Amino acid sequence: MSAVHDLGGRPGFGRIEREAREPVFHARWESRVMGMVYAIRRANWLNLDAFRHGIERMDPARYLAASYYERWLASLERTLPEVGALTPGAAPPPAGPYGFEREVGAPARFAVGSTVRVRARKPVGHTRLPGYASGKRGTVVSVRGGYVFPDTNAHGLGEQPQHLYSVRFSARELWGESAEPRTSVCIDLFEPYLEADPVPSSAEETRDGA
Amino acid sequence: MSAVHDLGGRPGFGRIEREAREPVFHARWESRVMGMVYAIRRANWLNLDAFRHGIERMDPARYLAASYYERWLASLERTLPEVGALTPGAAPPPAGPYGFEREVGAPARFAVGSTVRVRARKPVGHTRLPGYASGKRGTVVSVRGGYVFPDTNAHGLGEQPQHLYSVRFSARELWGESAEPRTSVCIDLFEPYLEADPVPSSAEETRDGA
Amino acid sequence: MAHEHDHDGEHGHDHAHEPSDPEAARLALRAEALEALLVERGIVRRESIDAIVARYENEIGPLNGAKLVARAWSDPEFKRRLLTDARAAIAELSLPMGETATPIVVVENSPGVHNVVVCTLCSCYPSSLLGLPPRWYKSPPYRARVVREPRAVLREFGLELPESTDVRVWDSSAELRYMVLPERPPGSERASEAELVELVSRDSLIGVALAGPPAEAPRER
Amino acid sequence: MAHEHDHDGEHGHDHAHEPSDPEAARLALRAEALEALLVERGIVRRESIDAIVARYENEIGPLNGAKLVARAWSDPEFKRRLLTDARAAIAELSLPMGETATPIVVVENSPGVHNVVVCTLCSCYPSSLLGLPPRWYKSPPYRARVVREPRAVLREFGLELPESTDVRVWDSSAELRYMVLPERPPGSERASEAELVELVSRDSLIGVALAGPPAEAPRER
Repeated sequence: MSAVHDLGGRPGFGRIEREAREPVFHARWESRVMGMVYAIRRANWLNLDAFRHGIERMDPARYLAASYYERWLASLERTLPEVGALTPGAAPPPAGPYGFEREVGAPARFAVGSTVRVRARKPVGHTRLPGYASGKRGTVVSVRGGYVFPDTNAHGLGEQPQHLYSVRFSARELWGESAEPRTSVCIDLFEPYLEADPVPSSAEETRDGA
Repeated sequence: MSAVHDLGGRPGFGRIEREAREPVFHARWESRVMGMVYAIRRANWLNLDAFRHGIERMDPARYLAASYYERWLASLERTLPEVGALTPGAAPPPAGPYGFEREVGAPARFAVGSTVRVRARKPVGHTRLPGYASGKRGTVVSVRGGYVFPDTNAHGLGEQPQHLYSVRFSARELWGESAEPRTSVCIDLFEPYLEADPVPSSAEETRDGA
Repeated sequence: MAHEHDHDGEHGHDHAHEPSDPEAARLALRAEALEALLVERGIVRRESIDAIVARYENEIGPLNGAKLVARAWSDPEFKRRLLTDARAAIAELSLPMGETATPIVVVENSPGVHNVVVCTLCSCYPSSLLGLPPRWYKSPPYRARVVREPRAVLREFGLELPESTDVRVWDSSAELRYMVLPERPPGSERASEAELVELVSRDSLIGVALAGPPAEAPRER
Repeated sequence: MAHEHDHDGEHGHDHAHEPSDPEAARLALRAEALEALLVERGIVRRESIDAIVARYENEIGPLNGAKLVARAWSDPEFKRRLLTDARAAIAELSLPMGETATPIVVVENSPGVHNVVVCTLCSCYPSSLLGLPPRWYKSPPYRARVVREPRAVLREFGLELPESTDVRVWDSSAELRYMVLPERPPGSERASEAELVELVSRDSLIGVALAGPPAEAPRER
């Protein structure tokens, strides 16, 4: 049972509303919020994972009703006090290495072509494992290297870098009988989300997910 | 990935707001909507399952933001035209047997004490299988008799009565490590939602779920 | 028990937020328009709606449940019938009830076992017996949380259960409606059945409170 | 390609709904208050925000992606580099870019293979390269539906794919950002690289449209 922000595959949503000649921002405050987030992150006051977790903790009804930049604003209001940024005289944590790519101590467990099974999504806290992939079997299509692990980094538990994989799932594996034909979804998944699956994908899945 | 109305176990919700000296209705229109729903159902214009499915098809953001009677109103506005009730001169379908209890042709597959496993929730349409029970193992604690099957009745596919069971699940089976101790959930599940599970519940589960 | 519905005794609920809130005004208009259409098409009669509303506002309420519980506490044979065939037992008391298409199931609290009721998929509630449910029962936070963390939810309601107590949540996902038979409070051994009725709050029938004198739960009955 | 951001060329967006909508006014006030506090505490400078906003309003946009695609169509060696090491290939063009902490991955459409990009958990998008994403990309309906029924979603965008085409959805759930390399449109064999740039819309870089003359997709570029 996944939180409301975890939207992939959730039924009940209707038409996708598009806007002709859409401006970059729909109001001046949106541009200020965007600029604040970029500037605060540049000043190392907020890591991306904690910022996202701030969004995910919004009231679920408000989350769905809010515009994108309202979610950003709500997360700033929540997370900046949490990290102590608004305490007079506070200094940001020392800047670590740039970006998200990191060395991982251990070798990668999986290789291109490995069949893997996704573990159950952890029930609490931040994660980048989409609920619709929980328990599903897929095939590694790319080994992406080591990256900061959001599940710990969002909670002040360190970067704990992990190997990242692009894993392809056939639509039939994900959605069963209601799947569209010849369709697959590729998801970027961290090694701790995955376990080896000795059962090779079926012929049907290989065709759909090739 | 379950629809938004399927709320059991969904993380992210906060404090439960209570109201001292709460009135039966919070506005006159709420009482009129309640009365309309009861009167329309009494006139056999709407079956309960189709009415619920009407609620479930609300926009997810609106569903969460709406009050209870707003959901009822939204479902009436959607389902009454669907069943033809607003067509001038239309007559309601003939009244069937009272209530929801029905004879089932086949004997019940499970008995008190049977261990069962819940099948995957069907991805589309109305069902009364809560998402958090999907794939979980539990024990039948009561065989309730035959009942109208909501999964067909909501869609005009007939009552197709099925055996109904109360099935107990340990919190650990449902929620894993984050489960509260000595806690269980009992869910009323129709026979098509269940399959026999040859693996008996573990001692731990029996203790938690007794 | 105190009747909970005596907010003004009259029809018509002009709550402060109704006229001032444009969203509420739109909802009121939609409801009024739909009612007018249904009446015009001969699908419902205003008088039927009036009668249904009046019945649920003034007659059907938690007092029904309190009477059943007080009788069960006073009469072990009645209690046995209530737990095994609630429909028949309820009929014995000739209570003012709504349509009883959905059978009631009564689940019993006992030393070491506490029951609590929810409907996670919509908001099923034994309305025919207990009247319409309170808002919190229908709210997403209650529906989402009580199956996953019932002890934490009960704590929010002021009810701290011993670790040794089994907590049993009933998710009313089909057409059975659950009512809790709370434990008879200590010290009530000599109370009359009429006095016992006063000890049974709506919340104790849902399972988010214990039965007891109203003073113990002043904030929410 | 036509620059998409030329709504007025000036700072300050006084859209009609902003002053009249009380909810929007409250959001504007909250944002203004937070900015004032952050400036007062010395955490950010207004000028830094101004500069970031100006850069994303006026410089960084889908034109970057269009230039990469046109070069890849014109130069097979560049295309090979773009598909195997996008970061290095992008650097060759000296495009106006934002912070590039997240590597770009380019996925190639070919006869029988169509790619489309989404972020179901939030709204990750190759902003450093393509500018800020359109609203629909960040909307719950797109995020919920495109992984489950990509063909139906693409049909809504006016793109009907043959049944024989493999549809590959990329859910950018980590710190990689995906851009689609669309197929070179038939009939463009003799176009110059500058002319090819005009054929590449933002939507074709996300995968909800094919590359082609603007006339083919008048409603939404």
